[in-house]
Amino acid sequence: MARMTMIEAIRAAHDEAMAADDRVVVFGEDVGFFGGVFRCTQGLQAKYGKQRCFDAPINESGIVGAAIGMAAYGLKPVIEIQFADYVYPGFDQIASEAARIRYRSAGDFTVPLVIRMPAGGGIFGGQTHSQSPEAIFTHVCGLKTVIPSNPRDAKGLLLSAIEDPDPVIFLEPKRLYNGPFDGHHDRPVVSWKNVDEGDVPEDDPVPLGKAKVRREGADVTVLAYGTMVHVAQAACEETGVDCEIIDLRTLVPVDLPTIAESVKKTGRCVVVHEATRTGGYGAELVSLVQEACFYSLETPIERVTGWDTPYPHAQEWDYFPGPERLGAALKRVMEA
Amino acid sequence: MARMTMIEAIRAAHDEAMAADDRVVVFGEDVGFFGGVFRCTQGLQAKYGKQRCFDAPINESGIVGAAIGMAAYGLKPVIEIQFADYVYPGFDQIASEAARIRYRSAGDFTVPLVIRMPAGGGIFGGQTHSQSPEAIFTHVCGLKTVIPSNPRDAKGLLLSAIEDPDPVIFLEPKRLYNGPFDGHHDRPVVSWKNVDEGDVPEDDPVPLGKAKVRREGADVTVLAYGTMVHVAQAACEETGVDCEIIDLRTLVPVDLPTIAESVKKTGRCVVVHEATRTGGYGAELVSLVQEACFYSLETPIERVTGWDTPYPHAQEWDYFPGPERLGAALKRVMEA
Amino acid sequence: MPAKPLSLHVPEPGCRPGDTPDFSNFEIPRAGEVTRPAVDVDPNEIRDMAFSIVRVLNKKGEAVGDWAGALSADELREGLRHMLTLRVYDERMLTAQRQGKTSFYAQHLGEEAVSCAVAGALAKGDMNFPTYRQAGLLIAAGYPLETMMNQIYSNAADPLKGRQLPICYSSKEHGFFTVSGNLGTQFLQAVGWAMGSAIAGDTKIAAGWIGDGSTAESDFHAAMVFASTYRAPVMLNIVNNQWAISSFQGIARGGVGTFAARGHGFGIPAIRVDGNDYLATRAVASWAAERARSGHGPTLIEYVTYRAGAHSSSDDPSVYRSPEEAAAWPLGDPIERLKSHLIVLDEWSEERHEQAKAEAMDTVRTAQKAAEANGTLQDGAQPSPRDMFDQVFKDMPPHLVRQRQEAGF
Amino acid sequence: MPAKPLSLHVPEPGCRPGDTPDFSNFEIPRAGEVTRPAVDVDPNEIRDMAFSIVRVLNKKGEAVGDWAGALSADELREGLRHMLTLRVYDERMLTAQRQGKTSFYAQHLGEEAVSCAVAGALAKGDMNFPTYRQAGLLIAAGYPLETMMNQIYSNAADPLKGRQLPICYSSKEHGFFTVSGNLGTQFLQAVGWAMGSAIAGDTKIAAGWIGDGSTAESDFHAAMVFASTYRAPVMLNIVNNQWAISSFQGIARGGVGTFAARGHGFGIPAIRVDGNDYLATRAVASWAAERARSGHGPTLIEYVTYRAGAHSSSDDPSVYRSPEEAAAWPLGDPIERLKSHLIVLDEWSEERHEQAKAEAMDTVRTAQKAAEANGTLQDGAQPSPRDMFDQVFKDMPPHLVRQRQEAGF
Ligand SMILES: Cc1ncc(C[n+]2csc(CCOP(=O)(O)OP(=O)(O)O)c2C)c(N)n1
Ligand SMILES: Cc1ncc(C[n+]2csc(CCOP(=O)(O)OP(=O)(O)O)c2C)c(N)n1
Ligand SMILES: [Mg+2]
Ligand SMILES: [Mg+2]
Repeated sequence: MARMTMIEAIRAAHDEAMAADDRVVVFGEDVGFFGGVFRCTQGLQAKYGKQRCFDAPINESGIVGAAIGMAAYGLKPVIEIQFADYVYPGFDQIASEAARIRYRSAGDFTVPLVIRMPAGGGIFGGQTHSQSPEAIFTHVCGLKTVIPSNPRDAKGLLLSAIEDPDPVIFLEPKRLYNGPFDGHHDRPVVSWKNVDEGDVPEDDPVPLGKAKVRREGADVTVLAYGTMVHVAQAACEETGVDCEIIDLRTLVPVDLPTIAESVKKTGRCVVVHEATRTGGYGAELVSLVQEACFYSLETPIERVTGWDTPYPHAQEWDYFPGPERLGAALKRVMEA
Repeated sequence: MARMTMIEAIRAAHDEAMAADDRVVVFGEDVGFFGGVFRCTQGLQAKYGKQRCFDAPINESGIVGAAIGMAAYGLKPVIEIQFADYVYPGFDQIASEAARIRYRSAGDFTVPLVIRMPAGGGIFGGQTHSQSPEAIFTHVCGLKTVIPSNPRDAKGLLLSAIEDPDPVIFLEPKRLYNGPFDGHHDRPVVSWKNVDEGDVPEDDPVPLGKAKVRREGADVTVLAYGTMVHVAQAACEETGVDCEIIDLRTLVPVDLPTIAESVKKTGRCVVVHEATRTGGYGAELVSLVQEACFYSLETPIERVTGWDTPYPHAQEWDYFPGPERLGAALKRVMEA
Repeated sequence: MPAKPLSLHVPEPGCRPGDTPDFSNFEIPRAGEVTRPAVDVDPNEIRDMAFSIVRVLNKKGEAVGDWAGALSADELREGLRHMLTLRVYDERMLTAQRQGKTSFYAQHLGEEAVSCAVAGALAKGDMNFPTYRQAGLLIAAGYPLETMMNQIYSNAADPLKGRQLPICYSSKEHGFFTVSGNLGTQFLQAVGWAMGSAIAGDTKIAAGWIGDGSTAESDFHAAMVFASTYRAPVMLNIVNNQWAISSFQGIARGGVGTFAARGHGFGIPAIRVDGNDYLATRAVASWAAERARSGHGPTLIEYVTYRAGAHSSSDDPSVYRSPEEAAAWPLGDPIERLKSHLIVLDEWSEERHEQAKAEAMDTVRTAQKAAEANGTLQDGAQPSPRDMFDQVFKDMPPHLVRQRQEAGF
Repeated sequence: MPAKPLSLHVPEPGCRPGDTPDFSNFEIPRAGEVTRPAVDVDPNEIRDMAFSIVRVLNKKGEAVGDWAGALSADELREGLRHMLTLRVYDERMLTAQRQGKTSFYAQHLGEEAVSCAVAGALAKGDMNFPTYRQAGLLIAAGYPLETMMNQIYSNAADPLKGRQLPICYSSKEHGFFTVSGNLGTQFLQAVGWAMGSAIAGDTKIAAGWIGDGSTAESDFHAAMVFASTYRAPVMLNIVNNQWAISSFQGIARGGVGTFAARGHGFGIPAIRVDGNDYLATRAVASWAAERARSGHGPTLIEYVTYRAGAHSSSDDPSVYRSPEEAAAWPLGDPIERLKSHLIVLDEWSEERHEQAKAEAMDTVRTAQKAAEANGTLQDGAQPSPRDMFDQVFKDMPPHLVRQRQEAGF
């Protein structure tokens, strides 16, 4: 068991997968010699050669489309989109092609492919380095969407994503790359190296489709993923509301039994995400919960989210749904 | 007042707008000499010249991106994407650019732009001529999303969309182009020319953001748009459930007061759309309704939608959420 | 001095309904004029080939020049039979569509040589990434006609389980990647597949396919960038049939240059070839295949041909182009040209041709009967609606199981 | 004989950390060698220009050849001052970023001539669609430095209300379209803007901007297709500074050809020019502007230069390239070269240069002081959080009003 940052954990997952299976190839903008702008692929080219880890031209459709071809050939590409904000040029290849090739060819061709991308804000990246576009993927049938909240899950989920026979969108909360972050941006930065959560066991895949109850509680169920898991923990501690915090980990297919069981117990639910509210993945969660737990609900399900504006630069902390905003919602549902 | 098909109504809206304002220009694949594969722009090139209505190269990003440039210059482009299924290559220009230029430039540049596209199934178009991608637009702040259900609204909403100072996504339910369609595909086709609903008044813009109560009722509120409005009417008649049917017409900004007032009255709500369920616009509607009307709801809000699979060719009618499926849901909520 | 007002240039085809077709500006070199370079030629040395047209068959039906001579009479007769079969297949399927037996069809009329001939340049295991207009690849690869028709009819025996629009075939075994419907996407995937083969140290190559109009799509560019950067073993085929639905090729091409010339900015060798000349088409494709297989990387090929029929069963070209244009097309009909050549060689005759046509008709009819016994889109046996929920993923996730239950299947 | 296994070609730069930079393969024509064609030249006649480099300033600092002679000494001195100002501005802003006064910065070191010189070729009312590395356009157009800095600091006086990442300026009045951050998108929008001007019968032209690495983006292709089809009055500027973050230009370019050569497939005239030569750069841009304004359509220009600094404040180039490479770059430093030229002309001196540098420093410092009085990202006055909800749409829709209330602003 080693203590790692999320970057190191992601690197380790690549390394294990590449060592175990020749078919795993890694490419993307700046991922080769340099090892990626966040250094998640550092050392892979030196270790596995230029044929298995290389730089790509700056064309996100090209990166996804080429990877689809390689996957159809029989390889297992793991590609990096430099920022999730830049995935849109590749969206057609993802939604129209990767997601539908197994179905439309009735299994004649398949696309085992992992598309990694750093997502989320909190680094003063402005509107083009902060987005959380998970909802445009979760709406596309044929895609799995995964987002870890800590190094251990990052490694375990990435290994499972690479194993998976179908395309997986793998969102990495970039604000968590180096340490946990609960939204208190004015407090000192903590490294994963200094917290127990930074412990990453070897060879321990985390299955896709399984949520994790991060904290058991009786009052209200908080559905969170990525950075928001830490925000939820802070809000819970600070308000004293006895939250049951569920880290979804996989958004599609979502672990509905775990969610429903919790909400049936607590009778209250708050959904939190960083993406804009309207049409966000939170809407799907609200729908699922009210479908599955209607008669257990004591108060309306609340959504605490980014606002329906582009992610602003200077007003980053007014936009970010931090522990205060979540805390207020927790109190509202408890008092409702 | 003339009786028109939806195609004629869309054509008439273009014609009126182009006659009234030199800045209105129309382009897209095959829209020039030919007048579009659905003939919605027929006659415009002959009447207004090649500089104001012309064919575009087959590049959806190019069409949107060029239109953004024109709009920033000071024109009012109205562009056609041949099928909504083919809008994805243009998604980056729509989501990253058109939707954010006013905001990021603080009003220095603006993008008055209408992006029209035929959407929805029911014509045996298979997975690439049947999609309803509204949810990927409604999640993007800075876009308005509109979808008419009849010729009158098609003309009136399109005129308002062209007037609008911001980018508008205009989805046209292609199965409604020539006549109303309630999902009974085995019954004879009806033309708009043969129904009163085909009446289209002159110069009668329909405001964006205003829903229309198509049928008043006491039992259950049905939230629908596009083709599903007609399906809802059929289901209502066939089940005898006293539905209040709301035709949303504009999805963003949505007319929440009209929705909330209705649900508070009926205490029940069914949401219906043709797109895949997970993360569909229906999820947003469910969330809004349960947020606004939680204490009035007597039963869980139901979603009746396309399945979470690509739109199949042969199984079109098993996929399409027709009056039977909706009717069953209506009965379920009444009996719950 | 105030500057002159600008105006927008909007290209127009030479001929609209009512006009007389005029191809006198279309430069066609004599057969044999363009010579065959070595496969390891420096792309810069053959820049001219992007502006000329490789041709083998002359007006008299003789095969001339150094691209000629590669094929035996048996091979030529086989090629002719493939084209005849494809033409009959198209006729029957178009009729079936009009009879309501299926929803949609798109034919190959006038451009049968392209897919039939290129198929011959590829080896077992190579992979095509075709558009909806390369059924000749399947016919030449021996994919059963009945299976093709099962797909067209979306019937109970359709290998794609009724999911796909007619003509969007898929057969890995026959080197035919599942057709998308989205233009351009697969041109790029072909490059990725070829990169995959190179990474794996394999010997297989890929062939990407795209129409003239679709070269405007962005994935065309992505394909060129990736193919040139990584020298992918891929043949990049542009089928320039002059039209993209109602848009003539000038809308995609700009005023100057050729589609083939797009290769030059990437250092990719580019060749234009007479796409109605079976021999030239096959020879050029074989050259490109050899290049790719020997590690010299991609070749861009523009097949100059003409879409003699409607775009698809949903299209009526008389609205936007002259009905006389097809007959005026200067490169003739690919079947007639190969037939004449075989007759010149004394390897064929009018009688044998009639007989071959009858045989093709017979084969297609027999297949059609068998296929219709499996059902058509509206009649007879159908794919199961239960199948609709399968293969979205390898293993059905819980939400799809729930939806299938909800659907009652 | 079994075929040889394929392998993937992955291009590599000539020099990595530890290697000795070697530009001996980089062909540089003598100054004056490439001649100036008429603006209505047939693009086919100047194909060579895409493989050569237009240069005016020779080693001795003389301006030679027929691209020379267009600018007065005053104009040259003004150009020099713009470049000096930009360089000082960059230094100060980088330092400010390191001091935590803002989040991000990207400098122009080594490529100041490109944006400063091209600005001079444009007229009031023309529109640039710049990337994040063309602040010279604003400086040369007289946009106040203080306002630029207000944007960098996201302070209370930021015209963009703190919404944008630093360096993503916007000023319609100064012909500077709002910078996106997404690569390539705006190259295409420039073409659309130019089409708009042509449709309106206006006389204004547009200038699109893109980096070498970003030419790989698909919107580059879309821009070329639309520009060529409609002969849009647009100047298409590729700034080839040899690097795209850690990726050398060969990753975007493939092995052969030049970025300029991409124009040939579209019939667009293409010129490469020494981007570190203020005179050559300005002359070529003026040629392209004149072409566009006279209705001859687009020109593709590749400015050959070198990114002497880090990609941005977030980047450390020593990890992926030799720190000696910048000094070995054979086209020199644009400021030094223009300075030498002015001295050769007897219109400048070392003393005046030092004085001009001091003046530039003074101007920038004064502006900075004023800007910092309006606040910085972390200190002092800030844009209002209430502003965050404005201008998503022209009129705020009800759901945003609700959200603003919920936010408590
Ligand atoms: C992305 C996308 N945009 C638009 C279409 C609609 N469409 C189908 S075929 C076609 C014309 C294609 O022309 P071309 O590439 O020349 O091929 P051809 O039909 O002539 O073989 C168009 C615009 C599509 N299928 N996909
Ligand atoms: C669509 C998109 N993909 C990726 C990025 C991340 N990115 C920012 S700058 C850059 C390199 C650009 O290089 P180049 O075009 O050569 O311009 P330069 O920085 O050298 O001026 C990359 C990959 C982006 N901003 N947008
Ligand atoms: Mg065509
Ligand atoms: Mg660069």
